[in-house]
Amino acid sequence: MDAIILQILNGLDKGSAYALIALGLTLIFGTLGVVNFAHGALFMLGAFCAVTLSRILSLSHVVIDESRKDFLGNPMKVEVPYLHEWFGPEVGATIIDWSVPLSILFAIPVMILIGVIMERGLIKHFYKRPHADQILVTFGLAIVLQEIIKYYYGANPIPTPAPEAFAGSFDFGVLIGFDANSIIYPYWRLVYFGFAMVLVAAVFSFLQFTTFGMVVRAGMADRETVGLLGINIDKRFTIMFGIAAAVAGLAGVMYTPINPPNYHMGMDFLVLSFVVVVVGGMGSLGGAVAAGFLLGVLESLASMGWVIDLVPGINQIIIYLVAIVILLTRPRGLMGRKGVMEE
Amino acid sequence: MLGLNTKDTRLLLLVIALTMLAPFLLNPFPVDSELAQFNAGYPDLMQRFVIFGIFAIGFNILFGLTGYLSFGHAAFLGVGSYAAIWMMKLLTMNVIPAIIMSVIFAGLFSLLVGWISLRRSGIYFSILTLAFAQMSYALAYSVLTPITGGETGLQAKISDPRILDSNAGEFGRANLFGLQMSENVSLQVGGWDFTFNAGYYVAAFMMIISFYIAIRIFRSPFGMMLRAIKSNQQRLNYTGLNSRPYTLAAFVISGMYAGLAGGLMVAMDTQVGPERMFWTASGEVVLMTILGGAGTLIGPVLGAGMIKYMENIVSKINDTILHQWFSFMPDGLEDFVVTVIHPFIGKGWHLTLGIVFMLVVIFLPGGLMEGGERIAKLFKRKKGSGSGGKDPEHHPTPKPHVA
Amino acid sequence: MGILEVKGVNKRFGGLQALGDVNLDIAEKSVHAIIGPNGAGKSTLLNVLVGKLIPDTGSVTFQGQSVLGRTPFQINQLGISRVFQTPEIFTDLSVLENMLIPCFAKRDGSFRLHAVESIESEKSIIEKAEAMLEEVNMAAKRDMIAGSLSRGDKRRLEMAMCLVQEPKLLLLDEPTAGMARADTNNTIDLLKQIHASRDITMVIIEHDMHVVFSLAQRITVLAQGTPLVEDIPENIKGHPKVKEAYLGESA
Amino acid sequence: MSKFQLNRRSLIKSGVAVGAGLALPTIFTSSARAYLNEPKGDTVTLGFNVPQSGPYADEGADELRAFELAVEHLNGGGDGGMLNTFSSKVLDGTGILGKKVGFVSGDTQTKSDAARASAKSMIEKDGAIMISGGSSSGVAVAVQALCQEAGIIFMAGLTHANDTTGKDKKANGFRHFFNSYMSGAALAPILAKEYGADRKAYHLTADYNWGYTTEQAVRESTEALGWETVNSVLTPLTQTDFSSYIAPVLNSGADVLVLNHYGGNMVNSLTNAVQFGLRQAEANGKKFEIVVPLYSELMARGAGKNIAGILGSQNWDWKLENELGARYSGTNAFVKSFGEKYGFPPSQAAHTCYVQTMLYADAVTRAKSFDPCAVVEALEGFEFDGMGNGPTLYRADDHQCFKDVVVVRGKENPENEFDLVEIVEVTPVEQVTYAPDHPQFAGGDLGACNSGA
Repeated sequence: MDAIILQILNGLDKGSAYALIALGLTLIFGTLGVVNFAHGALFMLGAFCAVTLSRILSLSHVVIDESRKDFLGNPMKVEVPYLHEWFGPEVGATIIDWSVPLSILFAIPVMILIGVIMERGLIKHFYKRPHADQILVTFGLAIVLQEIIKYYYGANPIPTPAPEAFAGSFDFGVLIGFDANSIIYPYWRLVYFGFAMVLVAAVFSFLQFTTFGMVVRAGMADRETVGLLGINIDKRFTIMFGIAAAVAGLAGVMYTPINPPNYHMGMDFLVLSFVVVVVGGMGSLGGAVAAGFLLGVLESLASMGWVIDLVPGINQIIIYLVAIVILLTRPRGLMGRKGVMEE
Repeated sequence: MLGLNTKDTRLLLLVIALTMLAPFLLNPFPVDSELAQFNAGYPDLMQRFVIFGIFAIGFNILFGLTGYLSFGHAAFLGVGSYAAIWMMKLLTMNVIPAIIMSVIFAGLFSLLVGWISLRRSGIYFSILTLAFAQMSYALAYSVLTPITGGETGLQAKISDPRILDSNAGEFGRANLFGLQMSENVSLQVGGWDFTFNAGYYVAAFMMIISFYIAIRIFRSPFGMMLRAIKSNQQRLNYTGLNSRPYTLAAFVISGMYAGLAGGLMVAMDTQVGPERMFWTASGEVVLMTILGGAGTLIGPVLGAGMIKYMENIVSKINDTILHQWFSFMPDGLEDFVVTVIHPFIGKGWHLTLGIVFMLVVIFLPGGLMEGGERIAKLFKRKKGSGSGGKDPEHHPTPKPHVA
Repeated sequence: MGILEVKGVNKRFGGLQALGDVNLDIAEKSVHAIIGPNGAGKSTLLNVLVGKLIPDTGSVTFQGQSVLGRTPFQINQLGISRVFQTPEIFTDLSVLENMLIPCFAKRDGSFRLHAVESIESEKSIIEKAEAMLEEVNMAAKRDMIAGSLSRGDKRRLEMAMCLVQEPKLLLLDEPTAGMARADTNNTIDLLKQIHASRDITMVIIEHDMHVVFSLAQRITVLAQGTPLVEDIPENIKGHPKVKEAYLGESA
Repeated sequence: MSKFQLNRRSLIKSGVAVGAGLALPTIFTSSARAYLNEPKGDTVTLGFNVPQSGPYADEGADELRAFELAVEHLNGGGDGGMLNTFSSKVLDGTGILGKKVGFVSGDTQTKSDAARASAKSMIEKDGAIMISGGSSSGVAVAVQALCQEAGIIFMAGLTHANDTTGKDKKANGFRHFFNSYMSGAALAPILAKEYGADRKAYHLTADYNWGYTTEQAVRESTEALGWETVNSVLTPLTQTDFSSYIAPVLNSGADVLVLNHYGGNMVNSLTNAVQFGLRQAEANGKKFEIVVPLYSELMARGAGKNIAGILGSQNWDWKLENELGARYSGTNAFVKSFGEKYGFPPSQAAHTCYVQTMLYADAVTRAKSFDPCAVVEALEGFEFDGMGNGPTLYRADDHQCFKDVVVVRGKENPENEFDLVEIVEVTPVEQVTYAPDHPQFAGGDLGACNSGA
């Protein structure tokens, strides 16, 4: 029992990453009708916003320390971050330590800007083109974006730890009456889960309760009609793309302490996020979130030792198997609307 | 000729000429010249051109005609490859049984996958095919290791049973009735060096047959039905036609093409690894087809050639070679030029590929074929005959009164 | 006993009664119109007739055979063709190819893998298609891409595609929707001519009373999913129940 | 269409017909040579096939740096590096057999197909006489088989699976890097010493060949010393988040976690394990420990602070000679030339690639021929020293190098990103040597050398 609760917890956490990426992807699908293969790259760019901010905060100048030698026997060059000089080593170190949460503030404007530039500069011209062309151009863009990151940051993962305060884990099992050590959970993953919930709620309430959101939802349902009402839907869609980019980016920022980011992490998530969106049902925001959590939980449950012993390899294929079963039993995924991306 | 109209016959003859003369056409630069780096006329790459050409031609029969975008075709290529290598391990190093079995197995597997996946359309279909391919990949990499060799894949080995010719596989060389696929004849003329490879011509022969069959399918009533499915499936159903068997037939045919490509890959190079089935490999054939021009006959082959060229030629240019090229420049300028080009070559070949994708799709919405047509039109206009009219590749017009 | 019989058909969508106890008997070789205000259930009824929807209760028989549970292509093979509200044609194919497909379908049934034969060798089929194009005055446009035709031409092409299969029953879903008056009159003439020249039954679903009264021999008025009246056109005009149904809608 | 069917004579004829008008054409067939790609001019071309895209691109870049350095040293440039310490003295900085060394590079993409395509283009187009490099066993096995078929020498780069010199060994292929068995054999005694003989291990294993062999090697070696294996779970290669595999570990009764992961898998699983508090945890009254059988500097860099205190094994480390003395001579010479050229110390991947190139050049020089079969003969059973690993043997039975194995631990407070590990101990070569017919290596056959003639 405790093992299953533990895996459900794990699954919810994994699912929150899936749900966040899928949410942005389905927003773009739903509002713009664009198959965006560059969405994984947006997630990756978000993660590298965190890396960049942590680099900026640790900008240093070099002090030659004659008393120590480097590996070639030359005097050691010691790097002292400017922040340490300006605010004293302790405050400076704390600021650097908190670089990931601080990156949220940095990433929001950057990602919205990237999203808007992408939409205005490129995607806009592809609304009326076939999906095949959209795939080719966004895939090309994804490659270009990740190669640029690779050029500047290398291919190796870059450790970007969470603040000291969130390091380690706590014993969740004891709280609900299980033995010690049976259900432990890292603090940062809880933060991530909570953050995802807040972000999902924010996007939903934005769409639900603002006039802007209402217009966009109407536009998702019937673009031409809204256009006929004299509302400038294009401009709103541009902003929507910016928001979708920001959601993906924030998912990336907060993900960096969980796994060190590297330049191809976007591609790793791309296929999965498409599966999540489609299983959830095209054009359904709620479906994307639900499918994200569902697949996350099932993936976690399938990775339990006795399950693998029972069905070897099940942990390798569970997500795809579930996707097939759901799509065969529910033609448009969990909550898909008719006619979206079916042609 | 062969039941084709004049235009198609001309196209087929052109393809035959291009493939037969490829060792010359792809080696335009003398071996010692600075530009020899751009020569693509060596056996392995020529084989890859035609093999991926076959793969793309087959994929185009499904995607270009019916509009069903499969994201799992690499699985059929992989299954074909595994079938072929097992034939070589168990039966003979002769490529014929291997190729036949690869087509059969890929056909059966695509029948299964297609039968299930074609219950849905649009992106739901794409994700179903993707799911099947990813499952094949994951299982081949891990739990199916006894059959697939796992990560390290399968190779022909001396210790294999090989019932028909137990002593033939010393180095795992595939052959066609004794003619080894790796057999080369090279011709040196002046500074040029042309290599004629037995395997390449076997693969090229298969591609010409594949291409010919593809033309026949495009021009047949069946091909017309497939285009009708892409155009308006609802009307087709209300016309008394069941679209499912047509799409399934197209799916299986294209799966068999993929299997043939997989079998030929093993025939040319006797080894298989599971990453041949990874989703990026499926994505690659999608990109090849779109890049070349989906729905056109020869476009996918061009797209395949383009991507394979970038992968194999651009990735091998390194800074040392750049410095050689630009050594005629003053030092500072040379370094500057090399620095500017550096991100796009060698390990940066992906960047170049991404940029090419974007440029092609932005400026040539119909893929490389559209580029070709625009050039052709430019020449026509110069000659004074203005109206080009519609695109004959997309919309072949039957000529009923041609006897 | 008519060619198409609808008996006691009910269809609910959740809480909405879309069709309630519909009974219809359509006489062979007649032109039968179904009219009614928006939301009266006309489209639902049509979708039941072509197999797209299965009713909750009731039966639909065509020449004594039940159509329920059959797919659209099977119903087509029984001899029922459908013209859509917006012309459904193969927009990427040429006009001639649009005609060839129903010809092949008529000859070969729902599926035949003729993958290596060439279209050109099917002379009889091509002749049949060309003859039909001739009949609807579109022979000159045979090589045009269907998507580039005018709306009227698209409609004519669609009807030709239906007629070339020699259906026994032609279902027309608002064939003149969105047309200018002149086009509407042309279409009326075309339909009259078609009906006069072959053994065909027509069921027309229509908004436009001008069209209905020009063509129909019998009219059924549908309101809130139930047939209100069924009678000859003369009696429908000024029928109090009909007025009420239409006025009720506008009120 | 039958006229297009190939037969060699008609090809030659048509070739002649085309060429006749231009110049005097020369025609060669594959059988008309002493061996494949015999260097004819005054240069000899080596092919360096390394991952330049994909997750191992940085490792590939480091390998390529080492190759470039090796070529420079062979041609007499730089300070000569290990040429000065190498026990064999036949190389004199005038290239190989008087021919200047040139090289071509390619991208393996860490995919067998791409690696073979790249290697083939080097062989067929650039006339490479030897292929080296690579960063995974799948690629190594695939390229090794290719070189065997073609008749080229393959000097493996970083490949650790037993199969490379086990069931997939080939006469034309040579591995300097150590392997899974050696990792297990080297680690086990030190694990027992550091953590005690009464330990319960939990294995997380990457679900592919290298993972299987590594798990088997570590398991057998540790169980022989009294450890118990509580559980072993296979993880998909494409897994990025290992939380669901890590979470149950603490409650499983185990007190040691062995991560049979490499590259991105290892970085992520280790990061996750530390996140779940395994480093602070206690189990069975003992401090919980994590072990990573195969360490690499780049992985350590990716995992950051998380590797502190974690034991693993390496083929070589740049601090060896400084810390353990002259037995490992060559190390400092290499680190000095590499560090001066590139500004940071070399990785073990760079080291093995550099050494492989040197060993090949030396073998050719001793054999006085580029003929692959002569080179194979010169390398088989070759004993050497001064290449940074102490006395080393290239065993004739399986073409595997036998040398000391370095056991390392992640540093608690690294000074910079190149100084992430400390050397714990070196397990002497005798303890990691195994019989050629050891069950973990069963099923292979070197076959005969192939010169492509």
